[in-house]
Amino acid sequence: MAQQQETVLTFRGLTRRFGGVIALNKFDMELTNGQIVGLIGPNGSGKTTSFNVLTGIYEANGGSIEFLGQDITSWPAQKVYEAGVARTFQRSRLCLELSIFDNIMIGNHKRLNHGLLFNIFQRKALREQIRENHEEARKLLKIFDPALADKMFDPVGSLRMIDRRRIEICRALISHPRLLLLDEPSAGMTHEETRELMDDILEVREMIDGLSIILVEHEMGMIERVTDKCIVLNFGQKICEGAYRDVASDKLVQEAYLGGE
Amino acid sequence: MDVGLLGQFVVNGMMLGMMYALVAVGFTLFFGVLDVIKFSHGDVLMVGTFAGFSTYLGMTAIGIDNAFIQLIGVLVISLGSMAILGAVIARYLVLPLKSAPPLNTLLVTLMLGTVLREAIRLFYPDGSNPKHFPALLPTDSWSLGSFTLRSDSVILLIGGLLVIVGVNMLINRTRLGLAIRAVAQDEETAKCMGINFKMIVLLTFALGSAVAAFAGVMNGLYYNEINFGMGLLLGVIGFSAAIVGGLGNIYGAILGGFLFAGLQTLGAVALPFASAYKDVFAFAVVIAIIAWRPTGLIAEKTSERV
Amino acid sequence: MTQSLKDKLVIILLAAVIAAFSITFIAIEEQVEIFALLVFAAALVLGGAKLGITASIAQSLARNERLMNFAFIAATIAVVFWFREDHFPLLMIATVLLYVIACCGLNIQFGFTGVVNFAGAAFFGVGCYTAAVLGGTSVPLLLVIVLGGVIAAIVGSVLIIPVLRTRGHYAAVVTIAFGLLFRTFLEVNDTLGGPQGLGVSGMNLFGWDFNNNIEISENLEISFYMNYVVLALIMVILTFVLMRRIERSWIGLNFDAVRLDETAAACFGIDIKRWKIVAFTLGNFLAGTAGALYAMMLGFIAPSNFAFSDSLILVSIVLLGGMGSLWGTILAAGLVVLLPEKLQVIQEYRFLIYAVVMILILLFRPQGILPRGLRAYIPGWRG
Amino acid sequence: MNILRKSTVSAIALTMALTVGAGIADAKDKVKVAFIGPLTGGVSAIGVGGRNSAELAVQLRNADPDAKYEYELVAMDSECKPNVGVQVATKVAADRSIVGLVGHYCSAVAMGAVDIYHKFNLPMSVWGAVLPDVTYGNDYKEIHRVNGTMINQNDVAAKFMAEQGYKTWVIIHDTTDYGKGHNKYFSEYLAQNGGEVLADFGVPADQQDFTAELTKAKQLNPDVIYFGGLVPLGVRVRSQMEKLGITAQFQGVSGIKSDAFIEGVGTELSEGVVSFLEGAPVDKLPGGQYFTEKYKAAGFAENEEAYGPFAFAAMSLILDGIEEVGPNRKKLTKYLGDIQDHDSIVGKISFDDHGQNTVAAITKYVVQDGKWVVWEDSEYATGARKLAGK
Repeated sequence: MAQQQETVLTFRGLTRRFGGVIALNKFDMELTNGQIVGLIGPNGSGKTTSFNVLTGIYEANGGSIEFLGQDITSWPAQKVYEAGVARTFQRSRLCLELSIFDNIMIGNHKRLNHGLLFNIFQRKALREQIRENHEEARKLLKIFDPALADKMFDPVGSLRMIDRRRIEICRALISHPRLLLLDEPSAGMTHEETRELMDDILEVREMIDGLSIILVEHEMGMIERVTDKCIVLNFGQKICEGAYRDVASDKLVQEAYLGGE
Repeated sequence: MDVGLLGQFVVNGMMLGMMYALVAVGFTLFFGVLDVIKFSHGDVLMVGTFAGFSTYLGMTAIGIDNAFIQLIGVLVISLGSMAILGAVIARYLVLPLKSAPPLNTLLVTLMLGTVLREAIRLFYPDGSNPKHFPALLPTDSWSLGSFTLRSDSVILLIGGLLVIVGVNMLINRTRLGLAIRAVAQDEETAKCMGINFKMIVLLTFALGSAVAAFAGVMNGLYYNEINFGMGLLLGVIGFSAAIVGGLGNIYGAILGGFLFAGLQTLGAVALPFASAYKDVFAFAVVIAIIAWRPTGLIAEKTSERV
Repeated sequence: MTQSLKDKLVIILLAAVIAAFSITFIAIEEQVEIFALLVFAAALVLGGAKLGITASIAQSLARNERLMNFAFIAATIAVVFWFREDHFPLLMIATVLLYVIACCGLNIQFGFTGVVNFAGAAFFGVGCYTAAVLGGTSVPLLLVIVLGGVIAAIVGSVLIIPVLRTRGHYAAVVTIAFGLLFRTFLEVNDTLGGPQGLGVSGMNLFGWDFNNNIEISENLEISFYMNYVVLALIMVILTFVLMRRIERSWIGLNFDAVRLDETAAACFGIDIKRWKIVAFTLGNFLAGTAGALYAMMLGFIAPSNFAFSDSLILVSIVLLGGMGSLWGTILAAGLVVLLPEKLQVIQEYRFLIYAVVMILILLFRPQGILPRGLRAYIPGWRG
Repeated sequence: MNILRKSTVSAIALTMALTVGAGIADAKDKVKVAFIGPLTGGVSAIGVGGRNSAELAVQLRNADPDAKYEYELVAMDSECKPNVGVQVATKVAADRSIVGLVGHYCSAVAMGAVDIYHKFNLPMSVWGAVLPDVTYGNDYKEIHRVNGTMINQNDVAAKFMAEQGYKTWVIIHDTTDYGKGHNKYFSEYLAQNGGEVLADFGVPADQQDFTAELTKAKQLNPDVIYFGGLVPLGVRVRSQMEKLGITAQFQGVSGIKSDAFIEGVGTELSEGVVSFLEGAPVDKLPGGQYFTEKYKAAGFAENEEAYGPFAFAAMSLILDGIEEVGPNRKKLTKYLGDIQDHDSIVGKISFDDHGQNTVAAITKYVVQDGKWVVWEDSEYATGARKLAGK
């Protein structure tokens, strides 16, 4: 790709403690435009914590986060999303009682008009907006599974695990974010399903200009296949960084995994 | 204000706080194992008191008039029957609603409270009028200036303290307590470890209800008066106390109970407005405390997984 | 017969059955008849559900929402017209309608947004007291109704900070404490009539006195409560339109997202605080407006009307109907307001029976009588 | 079960009444009369007692072969809540087949309901509410009251207690209209009689613990603790006085003049408690003894309580009126308006221009050996026993 190597995200010495436990210890990281970075490490090594600190769910105890040239350290979750960061969750956090369309529209928040007067009195314009967004959500969903696109008003609770994952990813992608955080998208799915899902994500990436992805994953086949770069965390500390091949052969990493599991 | 008077207020407040704390402990236990609020708790207390009262009448009728034996009988029957009632409520009203929204459990138990209250009012002989609960404890009193201390108050305070300490030991030192804590921590894991989840829930409800019955008998012995409506306000205050202290934490419940009693006493005697405003004052402070510490004074440990 | 014609017939028939049922239920007084009617209705509903008739009716309704709305309004008007000369049934109907409005307010709060409110009666009461205080002044009474809502919302703003900071049971205690505080304060403080209460002047619209019977002819004199029923019905329709529009818009979606998962909602830019404030304020506003008209209709209010138990009645209506379900709210309001009244024949036993009935319904139908369906942004449109 | 049993009892009673009636004259016209009171909730004991007493009046009248009509009682529960009260008042008033009503123990409910009776021209008599405004706050000719107001009661009470030589008072009252009204009128009359109120404490009607208020009261060391409220609260206050070693005289109001009070505090603590109740002492009037006997014989599960006789008297008065002028609301209103020196079990009834019974005598009671005794007949009056602090 002929894009310039613009830096999208930088962590500098990012630290987060829970009581006496240091979940994230002086974590440095850099991510450039369009890059896919794999974040790996044993359970409890700080992968999800780094997502939570980045998206404003937890506050950082030290260090800084820079996103597209802005210092977003300690921004509230809403502002981080507005800036262009979208994510999925380790345990699916869809609203099971709501329809597929509703769930995807939750992710589309920043592109919808939330004015009280608009919503209550300008019904015609609102309907227009609903139709437009419905069409867009449909298109997006079609990439993942054409069958799902015809079930837009079915409750999410009635769907299989893989479909729920797909919808969660659609929810994150609908707002055209610059950075997508995927927290163990393969959890609870078969190899085949995982492969399929990842292909779909890569396809979508082509459509969204300069989308970077951080992927937390245990499934090493997936990491190897899609990432440009890998970062290994252990006890909240970065122990290794580089291409998957190099990382996988690193002594420290092997120890961490053997020791950790 | 002279020291004797101050002492009197302190003793009164402690007595009141002890009763609130005992009720709050029940709320906190139920919340711990099942994340539910059982609002009929205050009315279970009332039924327990009436059970104790009936026991007393029965024992008097068959000629047992030794106060000590009567007291033991009252306590055994009252605590025992309420433990059973508590388990039955858990089994048939609370557990079936486990997957329903928490508000449902709250409302169902509130309605159950109404049923218990109305049942006593209608079916207990002359139940709509207050009853004279006998003084089964020695009533010697010591006076020092404006300070009067009665031996029954002292015994009740110690008794209440022992029950709270006992419950605390039970939760922290025994196998049953370990199981209760395990269930409170994580139901799924507890099940995997071979803990009979349902049995633990039933036992916890039995325990909490028995503590409430004790508070009820204590209430009767202290005020010498019981009535069908006595549980309603005690329930609400006990619930507020458990919340202010921090749900799921026995020390929080105790703190909340004594705090509420302290606020009421303070509102009635020490503040520059009419004493009738004391509840307005107490509840306003409760709201302020919750605004300040949204998960209670002794904060719940949040372990939400994101 | 075409599908659409069949649908239309089904709806009209259903509305007619509901109207007939309501009239019978309101009119009968005998203990045996009341129980027989309730058992009959329950059997009908359960039997219908077993045979799949209920589901097919529901589909017919969903396909023709506009017709359904008009049919139900027509059914209500039919019931009201039936009782045109009877004061008591009209009073009860108006009471049900006003409770529906207040419960719609609660529905916005915890049905949609998950902000629990156990002080519904207190906010309803603020509306009542507004009407009592402003009723005698030169403020137009229609404006007083709106002001009742506004002042309820303003009073509610005192609670916003604790409500925003807390969740679940902690938020419940905030509102319970406020409800108790509100009532005690009114009793202790004599400025607003104290425990003896206050008289409230009746509604008067451009010289039309609501408290006079309407004499149509020699032998037809319509009850003065008809005035209140009509105004309350208009208010219910307005509330309904508002609720529907909220539900079927991005606002409704935001509310749901806040209720179902605050963390996820925050991660997608939804301003939790803003929507909780909007929901809490709007809900209290609705409760306040309902209270203002209620006070004018009853002509007298006292603090004991706004006790904790009255707040619980409002909460139980919302739960019984099904959280967030508008038609459910109407049905449940009818049941909860009329049933204890109908049980007057068993006098001192009625609350016992009432509580048992409530427990049974909640045990066997925890999702409510008419659970809320999925959001259909545009009726009949599925993309 | 109990419901069934109860309805069977009343059904049998009704059948008996019917057969007795039918034996004399065939098919009397049916006339409906109504009763409203609090049948559920905290003060339901008094409400149910009143309901039973009114029912007794109807039963006795139906058993009377000379009665021109056959009466049916419609009883309603007001829950002691004004909004529910207005509802049931509308129900009763709008039902044209109901000719007269005996209603209301709770003053706030009565205040809300009187407008409706006036609007629908329903003649009624209050049987228990004591707030003066119920009759004096309006000019409605439909509204009457057989019992006295709290004004009369406190007038007598203040004079009497001052005469006993008491000087200082602490007042504890509930914050309902009942308690607050008593506080107001008693304080007024006490000032006229030279007594001094050291402090007054308002408490919610469902409060359990009074030790804070009482400890403060103890410090002030009054001669008398005046209690303005109903039985449940009164029992608690009296019991807790003992806990704190307060030896002051306990003075109550009509709301505690009930056997339930004595039962609640026990014989020992109730000894010497004084209270004041409107009306001549029931058991001293010939009619009163008749009432007590009949009430026992009717086999009601609950006691008639302090205001039962008033409910009975009010209902009897309304039935007398219907017998005299026929089942017509307007005529009955006029009949009631003219009532002077009408015999009843609570003494002679005479209504003033506001429908208030003017000769409502106040009787002073004191508890002696676990029984309410009219003061003049007690050992306290003779000096054989002494009130506290005397």
